[in-house]
Amino acid sequence: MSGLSPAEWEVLLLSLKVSAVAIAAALPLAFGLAWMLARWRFPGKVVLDAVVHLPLVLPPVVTGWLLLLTFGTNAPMGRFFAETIGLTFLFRWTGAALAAAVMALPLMVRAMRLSLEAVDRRLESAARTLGAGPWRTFLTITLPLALPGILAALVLGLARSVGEFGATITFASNIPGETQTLPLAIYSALQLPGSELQVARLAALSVLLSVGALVLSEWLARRSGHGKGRHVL
Amino acid sequence: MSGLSPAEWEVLLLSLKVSAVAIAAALPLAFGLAWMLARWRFPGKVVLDAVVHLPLVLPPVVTGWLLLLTFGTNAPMGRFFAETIGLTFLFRWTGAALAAAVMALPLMVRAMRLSLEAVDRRLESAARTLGAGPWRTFLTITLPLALPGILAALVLGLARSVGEFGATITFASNIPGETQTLPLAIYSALQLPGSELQVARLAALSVLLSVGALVLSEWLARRSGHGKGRHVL
Amino acid sequence: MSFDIAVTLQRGHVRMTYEFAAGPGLTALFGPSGAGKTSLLDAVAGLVRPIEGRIAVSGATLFDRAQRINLRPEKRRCGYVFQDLRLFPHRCVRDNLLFGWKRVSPDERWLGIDVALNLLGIGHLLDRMPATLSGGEAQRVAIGRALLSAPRFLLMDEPLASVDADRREEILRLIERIRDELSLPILYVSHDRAEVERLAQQIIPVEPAHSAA
Amino acid sequence: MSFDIAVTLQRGHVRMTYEFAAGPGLTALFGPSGAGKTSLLDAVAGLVRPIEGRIAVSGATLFDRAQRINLRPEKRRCGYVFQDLRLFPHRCVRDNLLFGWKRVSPDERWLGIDVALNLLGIGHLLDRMPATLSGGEAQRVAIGRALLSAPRFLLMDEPLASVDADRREEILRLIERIRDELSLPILYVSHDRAEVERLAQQIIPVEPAHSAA
Amino acid sequence: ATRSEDAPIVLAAASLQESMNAAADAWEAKGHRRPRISFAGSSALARQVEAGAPADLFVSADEAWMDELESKNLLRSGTRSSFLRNTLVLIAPTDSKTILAVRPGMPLAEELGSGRLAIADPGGVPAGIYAKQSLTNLGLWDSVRGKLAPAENVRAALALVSRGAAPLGVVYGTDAQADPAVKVAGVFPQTSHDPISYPVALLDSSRNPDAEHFRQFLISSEGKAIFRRFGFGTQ
Ligand SMILES: Nc1ncnc2c1ncn2[C@@H]1O[C@H](COP(=O)(O)OP(=O)(O)OP(=O)(O)O)[C@@H](O)[C@H]1O
Ligand SMILES: Nc1ncnc2c1ncn2[C@@H]1O[C@H](COP(=O)(O)OP(=O)(O)OP(=O)(O)O)[C@@H](O)[C@H]1O
Ligand SMILES: [Mg+2]
Ligand SMILES: [Mg+2]
Repeated sequence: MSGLSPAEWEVLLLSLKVSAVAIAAALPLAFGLAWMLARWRFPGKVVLDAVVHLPLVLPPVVTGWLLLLTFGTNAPMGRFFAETIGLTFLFRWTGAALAAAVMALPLMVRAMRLSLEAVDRRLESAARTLGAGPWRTFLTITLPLALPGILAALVLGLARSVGEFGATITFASNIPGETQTLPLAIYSALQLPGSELQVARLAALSVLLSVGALVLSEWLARRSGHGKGRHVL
Repeated sequence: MSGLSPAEWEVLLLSLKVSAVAIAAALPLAFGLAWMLARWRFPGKVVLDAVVHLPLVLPPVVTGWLLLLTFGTNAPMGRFFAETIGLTFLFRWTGAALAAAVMALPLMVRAMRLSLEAVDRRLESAARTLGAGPWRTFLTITLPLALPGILAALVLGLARSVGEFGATITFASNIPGETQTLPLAIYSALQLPGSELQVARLAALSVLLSVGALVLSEWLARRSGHGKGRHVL
Repeated sequence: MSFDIAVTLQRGHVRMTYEFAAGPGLTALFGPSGAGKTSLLDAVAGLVRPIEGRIAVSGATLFDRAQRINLRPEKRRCGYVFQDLRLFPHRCVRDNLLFGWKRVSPDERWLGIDVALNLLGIGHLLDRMPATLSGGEAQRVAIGRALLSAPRFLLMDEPLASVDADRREEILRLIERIRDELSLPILYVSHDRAEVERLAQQIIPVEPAHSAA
Repeated sequence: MSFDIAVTLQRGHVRMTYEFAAGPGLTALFGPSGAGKTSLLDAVAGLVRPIEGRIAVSGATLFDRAQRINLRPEKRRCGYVFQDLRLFPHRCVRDNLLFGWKRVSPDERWLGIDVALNLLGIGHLLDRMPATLSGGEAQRVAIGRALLSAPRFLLMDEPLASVDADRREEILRLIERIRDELSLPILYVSHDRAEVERLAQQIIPVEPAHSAA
Repeated sequence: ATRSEDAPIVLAAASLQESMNAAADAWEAKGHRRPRISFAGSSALARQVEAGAPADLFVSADEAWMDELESKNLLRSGTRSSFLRNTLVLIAPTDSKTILAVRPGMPLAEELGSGRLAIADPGGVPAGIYAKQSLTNLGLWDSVRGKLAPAENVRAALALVSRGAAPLGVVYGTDAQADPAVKVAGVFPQTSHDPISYPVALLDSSRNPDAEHFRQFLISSEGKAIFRRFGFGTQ
């Protein structure tokens, strides 16, 4: 495989930007949701849980449509963002990032929830007796102990956002240089007969991008490696 | 919303069958992979990890196309299955199930791996000293302790398979009564102008299906509820 | 009074009532397994909320249901050596020891790190992770962590259960010094009669709990 | 010989060597914290693989590096009371107690369930989950679980550390009966001199480990 | 009723959904088994044929994929024919006042303002390729290439206009006719793009005798009349 063409570079960099922004934005929201689902008890918890799973269940095109209806130029949410912080989504890379974030959210919430539920609460109470307030305890005990789930959420979310197609093309359109991420470029190429090589090159780029994220996360996991030590058997 | 039309019933039941078979088939494979990734050390582990994530990273259409190249009538794998157990995938509901299983796999592997890595190995060694062989120990200790991850894998996998569109239409096509699952029916409806109501009905069916799975899994989780008990704070 | 306690706790179906006022020095809780000793320490530390009553230490009210006072655990400044240790598994021994230490101002500290490491014999373990410690080593780290947080009173739940005889003697002497020189109130649980008789100014019997109707 | 042991273990950077042959009855391991007592029990149970040497119990070779013998833990039939208990958190007390019991044929069992429940005083806990037990309750369940698995020898790592005096006396008597009437070999770790002197036919001193170069 | 498993399988471009279903209904009304029709993008369907899918009839939205299959000898020789024609139109929401004579120099970019022109993806989807060809020939491409909203397929482009997300769009005449929420604001001259034709062919692997009969029905005057109802031209 020879070097990348300028067009391929453009697609790759855009994909990187969209995924990075999507995951950065989704991470705190997903963590908050995971926390609520893992730690709180409230009426309608199952409803929240179901809503979080929605983008996974619905065909991506439908999610894209719902985004269009919610964040379109004339839609209330769309107008709200445009008027308050001047942020518009339709046909913009920000829209691609929004679509990617929404699609990645359910995966991220589940992974983090799983780890949060496994944290030994007795350790948190030990930290409290040692003078750490709830927030400090969260930062020094809960968060690091839930790290495996957070890393898994990062990898899953990044992989999912790198592969996101249906919601993006429906909501943000397929505009080269603005919203044409790797999957959209691949889709365009796939429409033409005899484009297998082009498709393969772009798909390889996607894979490289995600393998990078994967290796990084494994490295982070090992570095922070909870020192389980003393494994018997 | 009034009762379902016969065509809607057909789509719903087919979706149920496809998802159920897909998850039933993917579950043991996903568990095996999660086990290898959580417990074994071997060269090329990162490669396996990356391959497992592939269907998440690649646009679904590409995954469908790769399935077409692998399980097509003339492809080696396709011929193998056809000749040994008479199982063909192209244009058959089995193909839709295969596509759904492949797309759900990465999510399932991650969730189960996360829980497997959190299992306290010292408990396994205690079971061994009490006369339980490796297999028994696995069934009585490891598996139940990893249950939260297995349930999460079930929910994620089911939701993903219920929503699977791109790989299915590319690999198994859009044949009513055979491979037209809910997302494909939604796609067909979306092609028709003014079909919002029809789309909404079908989408609601998808959601109901997944909420069912969700509630079931929460109930199972609570019933087996590890009795963490003695929560302080 | 160093400990002024009159509370009722509920755990599962069991309800436990405690009522005593202890003078200065070390107060031992003595009673059969399952009587509710750990539960009481948890309540004094603020980890279990009593359903009724009042807890005061050195004249300061930590909990009073009638007055709706319930100090948060991190405000109570107790040094709690847990029966189940609860070392932080993701942090090395050094970080465990310094966890509370870092959170108090230097002039409040009353125990030097070097002294603690020496007396507890854990200086060589600083870089180890808790999962690699032997039972006695982990217990000594747990004691060190509690003492180094510069607490105003101590809650010790069988702190010497798996410490060997020589080390136990040294730690007992350290506890006596803390009791006498710093006059820190100490609530102490042990099943060892000799230990209790040697250390305690007062012994509070804890009666087995009865199932609530 | 009930225990015939000559092994070298490696743990982290520490290397430990043990060499002794113990006659019938109860053999106590006595030594400071971190000396390697638990490590030795782990090796006898088959949970830690020695880097060198041989382990035989009652004449049966469990491990012999030269002969490439290494019996799996589940074949060794030891009753191991772990220092850290290791109750199965997802199973109630009853299931914990019966875990080993169900895996031996009835004619091999030498302790009745009712007798065990009675002596250990845990009959009222059968439906509870381990996380809700007090320290001493959990320890007694761990002892019961090991004894009920009908082992051919016992490994007990500070089994009475948090058991109260009355119950301790009863359990000590039970151990003596097991030792004398069933003549089961027992390897016993305790920091309590009196306990050791009362129970042990032999006391094996375990020297502190030295760092390997 | 007959067992549907024995009915022929027809692969048809998604944009033919209403018309092809109507043709199948008519066929069934004549006492035949209704064929089973899979609607998807032409590229996906053609790739399925290449992979050996057990289909009988292929109706493509463009000639390129049919050429591809023909070059691989996957078509029954002598059964290929281009039987439908379509037009390319400029659409706007029904309540829009825009009417444009489509000709070189028309103020398309000005009409768009800050809005975007919805079209099918010109990178590969046939309707988008035709649109690009037309706009290029009319000398308008460069003025609008930065204002495009390329959609997944032509029906998605249609929907962008009918929901008001884009003020104008380029779709097939049949699409515009199907959606009451849009109106035709202009028609692209037939000379500005390659002929828009829909080829049909029997697949070489077809073993179902009904398939050839259905194909003949489609290209018969009776069959073509059905498609004309939906706005197609026939040849
Ligand atoms: N979640 C719970 N559900 C039911 N009972 C509980 C629960 N938590 C604690 N208990 C019971 O409360 C009682 C008091 O427990 P506690 O741990 O305070 O005892 P203790 O005096 O510290 O005993 P030990 O000396 O064995 O540590 C015990 O009988 C225990 O079984
Ligand atoms: N993974 C490890 N890495 C480094 N050192 C280890 C590891 N595991 C155990 N050790 C060391 O091995 C030595 C023996 O530990 P062991 O648990 O056998 O001691 P012990 O005699 O049972 O002590 P105690 O009476 O405190 O329980 C200790 O010094 C311990 O710190
Ligand atoms: Mg206790
Ligand atoms: Mg030990």
